[in-house]
Amino acid sequence: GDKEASDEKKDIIIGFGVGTYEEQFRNGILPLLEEQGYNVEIKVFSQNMQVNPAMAEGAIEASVFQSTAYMEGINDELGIDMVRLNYVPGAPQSLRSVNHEALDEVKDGSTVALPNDPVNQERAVRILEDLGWVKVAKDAGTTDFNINSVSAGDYDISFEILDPAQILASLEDVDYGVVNGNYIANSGQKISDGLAVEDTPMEHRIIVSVLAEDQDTEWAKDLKAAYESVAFEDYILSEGKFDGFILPEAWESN
Amino acid sequence: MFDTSITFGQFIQAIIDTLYMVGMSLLVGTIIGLILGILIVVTRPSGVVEMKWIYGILNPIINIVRSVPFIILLVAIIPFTRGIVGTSIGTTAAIVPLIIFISPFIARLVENSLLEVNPGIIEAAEAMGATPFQVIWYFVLPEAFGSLILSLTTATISLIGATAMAGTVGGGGVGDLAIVYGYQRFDTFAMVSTVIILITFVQVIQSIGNALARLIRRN
Amino acid sequence: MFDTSITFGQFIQAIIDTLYMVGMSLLVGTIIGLILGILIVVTRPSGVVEMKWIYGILNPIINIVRSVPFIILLVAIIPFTRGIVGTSIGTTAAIVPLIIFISPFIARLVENSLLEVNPGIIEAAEAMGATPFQVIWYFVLPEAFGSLILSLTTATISLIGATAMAGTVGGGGVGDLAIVYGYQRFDTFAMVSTVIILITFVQVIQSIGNALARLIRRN
Amino acid sequence: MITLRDVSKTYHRKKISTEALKKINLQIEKGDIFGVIGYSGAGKSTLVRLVNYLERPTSGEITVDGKHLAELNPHNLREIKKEIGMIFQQFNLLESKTIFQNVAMPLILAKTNKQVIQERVTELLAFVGLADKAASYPSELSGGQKQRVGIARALASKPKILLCDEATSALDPQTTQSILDLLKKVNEEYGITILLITHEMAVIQQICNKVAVMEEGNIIEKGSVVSVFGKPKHPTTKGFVQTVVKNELPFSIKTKLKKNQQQKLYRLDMIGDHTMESIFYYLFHTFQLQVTVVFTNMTEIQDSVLAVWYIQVEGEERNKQQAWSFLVENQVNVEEITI
Amino acid sequence: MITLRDVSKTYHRKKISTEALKKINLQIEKGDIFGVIGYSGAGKSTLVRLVNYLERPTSGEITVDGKHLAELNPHNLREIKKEIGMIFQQFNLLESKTIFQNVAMPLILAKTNKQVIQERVTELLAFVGLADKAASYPSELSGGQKQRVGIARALASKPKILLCDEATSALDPQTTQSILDLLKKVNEEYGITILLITHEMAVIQQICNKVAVMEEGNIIEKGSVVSVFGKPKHPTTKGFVQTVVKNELPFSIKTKLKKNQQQKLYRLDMIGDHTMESIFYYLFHTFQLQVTVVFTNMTEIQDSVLAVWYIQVEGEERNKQQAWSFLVENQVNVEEITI
Ligand SMILES: Nc1ncnc2c1ncn2[C@@H]1O[C@H](COP(=O)(O)OP(=O)(O)OP(=O)(O)O)[C@@H](O)[C@H]1O
Ligand SMILES: Nc1ncnc2c1ncn2[C@@H]1O[C@H](COP(=O)(O)OP(=O)(O)OP(=O)(O)O)[C@@H](O)[C@H]1O
Ligand SMILES: [Mg+2]
Ligand SMILES: [Mg+2]
Repeated sequence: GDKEASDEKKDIIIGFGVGTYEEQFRNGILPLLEEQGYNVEIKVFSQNMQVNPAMAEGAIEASVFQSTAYMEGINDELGIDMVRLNYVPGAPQSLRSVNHEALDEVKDGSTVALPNDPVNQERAVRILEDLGWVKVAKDAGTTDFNINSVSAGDYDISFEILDPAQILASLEDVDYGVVNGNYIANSGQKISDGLAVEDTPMEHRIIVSVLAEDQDTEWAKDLKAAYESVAFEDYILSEGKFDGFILPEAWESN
Repeated sequence: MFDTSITFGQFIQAIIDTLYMVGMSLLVGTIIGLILGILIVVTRPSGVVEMKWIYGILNPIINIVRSVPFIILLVAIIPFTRGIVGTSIGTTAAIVPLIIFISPFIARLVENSLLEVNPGIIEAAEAMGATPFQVIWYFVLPEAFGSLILSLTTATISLIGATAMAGTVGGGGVGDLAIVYGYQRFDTFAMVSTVIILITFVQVIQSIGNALARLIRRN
Repeated sequence: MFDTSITFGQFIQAIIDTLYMVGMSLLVGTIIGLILGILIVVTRPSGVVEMKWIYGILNPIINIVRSVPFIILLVAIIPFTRGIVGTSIGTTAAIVPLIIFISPFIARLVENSLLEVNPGIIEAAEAMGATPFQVIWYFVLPEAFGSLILSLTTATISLIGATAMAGTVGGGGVGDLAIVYGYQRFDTFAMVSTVIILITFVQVIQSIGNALARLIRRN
Repeated sequence: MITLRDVSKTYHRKKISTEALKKINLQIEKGDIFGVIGYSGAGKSTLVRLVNYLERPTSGEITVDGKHLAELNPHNLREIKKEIGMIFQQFNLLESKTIFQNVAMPLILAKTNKQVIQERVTELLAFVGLADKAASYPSELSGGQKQRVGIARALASKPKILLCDEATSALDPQTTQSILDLLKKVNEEYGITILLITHEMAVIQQICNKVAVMEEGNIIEKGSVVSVFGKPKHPTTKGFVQTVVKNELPFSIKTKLKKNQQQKLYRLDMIGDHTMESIFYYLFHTFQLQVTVVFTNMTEIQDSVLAVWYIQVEGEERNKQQAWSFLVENQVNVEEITI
Repeated sequence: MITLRDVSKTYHRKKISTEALKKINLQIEKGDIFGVIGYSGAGKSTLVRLVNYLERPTSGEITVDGKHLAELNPHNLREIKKEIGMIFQQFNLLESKTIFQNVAMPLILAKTNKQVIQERVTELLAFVGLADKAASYPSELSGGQKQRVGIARALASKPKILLCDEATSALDPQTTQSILDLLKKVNEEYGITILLITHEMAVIQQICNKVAVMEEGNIIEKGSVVSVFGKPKHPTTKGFVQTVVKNELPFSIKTKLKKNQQQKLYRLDMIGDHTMESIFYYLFHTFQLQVTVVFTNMTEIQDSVLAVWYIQVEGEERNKQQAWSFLVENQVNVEEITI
């Protein structure tokens, strides 16, 4: 991008994956940006996989769907330089069950449903690792996290690898399942009702990412400001469906 | 290039899963598809046993099922799947939506093949006092056989494509391996090798289909 | 029930996107599919202009393209898509993989329809000194027209199914709305309403196809 | 056996409507070999197709074996159809089955025992001269061979009624003869009733006992073959009869006679045994007339012979008058002809 | 115009092989109307299909208009085919096109101007009596009507050569007559060469100048129509000739004669003008014989008349001998017949 030109830029395209982030943006951020005269186009990708390539070819200016860890993995993978602009309110994963009341009902041979994409799968496995149910190999990656790097811990768990959206619907058919927070939010349940809730490490929190070269443009600053504004915080806190979301630390200074 | 995280065992399992899913859903789907296809050909206005209400029900049902994107279908019928195979996930559970996906598709291809049969043949059958079942069984199906085989070949290959989505419900299979490893994890070796396996499947099925059809058409 | 997060504008946009994607890819896909289908019928052993090498190349290419799961195809041809439409995302970019997906499928259906044409008709054409092009254009295609229309109907409906995947590359459309809202967000209203729109599409297309085919077959 | 009462059939498509049959009345008795003849497009095929209800009449009533077809339920209709063999004008063979299987089809439908099928089909194929083609497919047969397969198939289930739509149109005269002999044989041995559509008067001449002549959807003449052939009334019928009973002066003879028109020309027509007698002997000897035979023809129809003589006569006028009276007394029709 | 030299054609499928043609030699001159007749399955259709290379010969050489078909490239082969009209035994009409469009097809292929197509097709349809069916589809036509469409289509592009495979087999005698007249007219007016396959000897009798008789893939007899009809040599040919020249005693007469076998039976054969003379007058008056005509027939072939007489004679033996000598001198063939 041409720096001079992007300073003046008022038309921006922002890419989203599936999740609640697009909804947060549409209701909480978009009005703020429009007030400032921005003309924002929202592009939703049903496959998260496709967002970064789109950024790489300049089809979108910013994205809200990924974690820092995933972004860094992709930077290597695609040979681009994306950076984190700010954190957004993110939904932690939770370990849930409809067949069991408690975690201690786990035993050898229990089935646990995991998401099939590498980033969510890794996060899910980390929850199990924290519980001691499994062990994870040292060299397990992030963007190419692989179920083969998981071995038995306290229990010999068998996994069902499913589409993330499927897991909630399939809980009846497994002992436990790790469900992404956005699905819980959309289904009207509470994240905190999970048997175990992810303590999302910073590297797995959802961020707004832009190309490094755009980091200091006027529109990027305005975007960041909108996410850290009181108006947005009020909106998030007023919506019941965002209960249990991990909130950006930047708000603490609001 | 050979830097992959898929194990040989996973490959073999995927091939077995694909064969199992395709085989079972093709078997059941062909039966249902044939029956549906025959029914809509036979009961249509000016068909062998014109029955407007059957045609009037089946025709839109086939369309409705065909309208639903496969992934939505997968979810929508979870209770049904669970009722039939006891679970909504895994290879066996994937077969149920696959059958529901492929049956109306086969029905349409069958319909098209059967409609191409020379009406004179059907007349000859009726003149012999053949029952509607006999008309179909002894006259229409054999005459349409070459075309039916090619239709089934086409359907089988579409089915292999659909099994790739079976991973959504933990069905596994080669297509799922291609998506989960090749696509989501940028594992080029996994991508290429799974696609080669798929191509081999398709090529073998198509060759068998062509050879059978040629044998039957004798041209 | 009516608690949905989709706006009316999104619905309209999705319908427009679907029509655009299906329309364009059907148009181009039909042309390519017809040409491919005709070529493999004409050049096959004992075809009108037997040319083993063309058949020997096209036949496996069609199979190879058909073997690749649509989602993999989408990714695999990104450089190609970008070369053609300048971008790999968005509705227009989704059309390229849709064409590549539907063309070989149509080719197979066309092949099947054309093979059903009475060989006597082709003989009559050859006896008149018709060129291979004329044999196809004036004799084979008109005779197969009823069947071709039904085949295209089937292909169009499969195409609508495939556009649901177009969301992967930000293509939008009704199917994508169904997946993003209905499937990913459990938005029942979105799911049901989008599926109803899809059913309407399919029903309309099928009715048109059936009516045309019936008109042509006159039975 | 078969009765048609006021049967009409009209085909509609868009604004075009074709009246293929117009109030047809027809009665075919058990054991008849009933011939229907007419120009191309007269409605003959439509007529047979109505008899086994492949086509429904627009109006009128069809009875087969005492049953009103319109009143039968599908099951009973099928039962009747099983008793009716049909030979199609376009053959309608199954391309995907061998000749053997094609002929076996009616037996397979009737769930006949395999052994019996084998025997019956082999016998029929031998009958129609296609024993060596049993394993061939229809696309490998000549036109006439396909037609013979159709004939064998129609006979396979020993039907009570046989409908033949141009059953020998693709066959050479010898093969036609053998097929007609076969039809006559099944008619005599099993009492099969045959409704036979043809455009060849020779076929009717050889095996039919009754005949109907159709024109533009109407039956313009019907009756026993001998009477229709002997005394055709309608011009169309005369045209058909002439194709076998060549009782008109050939063109070349006419031209010659025209050049030399002094002498009167007489036409003598007689049926049956008269031809055996030496009537000319009487003309010469008894009436002292010198007779020149310009043209003559005799045609055998159903065990009797139609004869026609075109003669020129020289002699005394009185003798001629006596001769004519003598001939008329002997059932010979005498007519003076101008060319 | 058309030459076949040592042409053979064998069909193979698995282990079955059918020798449809065995070393055929044939020469058809420009302007000929060449008839080919033979039993069903004799190889007639195979023969015509080779002439326009719809089928390739297994061995042998085919020349059309001086060009070896085997040596032509596809383009030149098509050019030749454009000059050859073909009427198919199975019609091969386009089901998806109207009758008008079917007939127009060869003209459309030749990129003829629309106006000309309209005129030519209308004229042809009127010729074959289907003017009112122009907008109909083949499935709405009777068998004979379809055949006439095939004929009109073959004539549409005014070909130099016309191949007719059983072109009138589905037609009634009157329609056949009008088609044959049409063929004769195009033959005479435009000098079209016609190769005509048929199983009806009457068709050959009416328009052909030359004829070949086929049996089991061989040509067993060929020559001018008058010579082959007048003096058929091969038994098969005799069989065919008898279908039009009814010179054999009818069955019913034979039976009667058998019962009463005292008298001798003689057969008299003569060609042409003899029939005009009053030979019987001589038998009666000069030789004092009493003659009974048992059966007689005259047939017109290509402007001459063949006559046959079966007679019984009473009179003195010496007179008979004299009479026979007189007849033989006058080119009448006399033969004693035993039944
Ligand atoms: N399905 C149809 N639709 C419209 N008209 C038809 C249909 N079938 C027959 N006809 C018309 O009805 C008339 C009688 O046809 P039919 O087939 O009975 O004639 P046919 O006497 O058998 O003639 P042929 O000797 O040529 O076979 C013809 O004019 C024909 O064009
Ligand atoms: N495609 C084929 N494959 C095998 N045998 C064939 C094929 N076509 C024809 N024959 C055989 O070749 C022989 C000659 O066939 P052809 O069609 O030339 O006979 P035809 O003289 O035209 O007879 P018809 O008068 O019955 O039409 C027949 O015995 C036939 O069965
Ligand atoms: Mg008819
Ligand atoms: Mg033939």
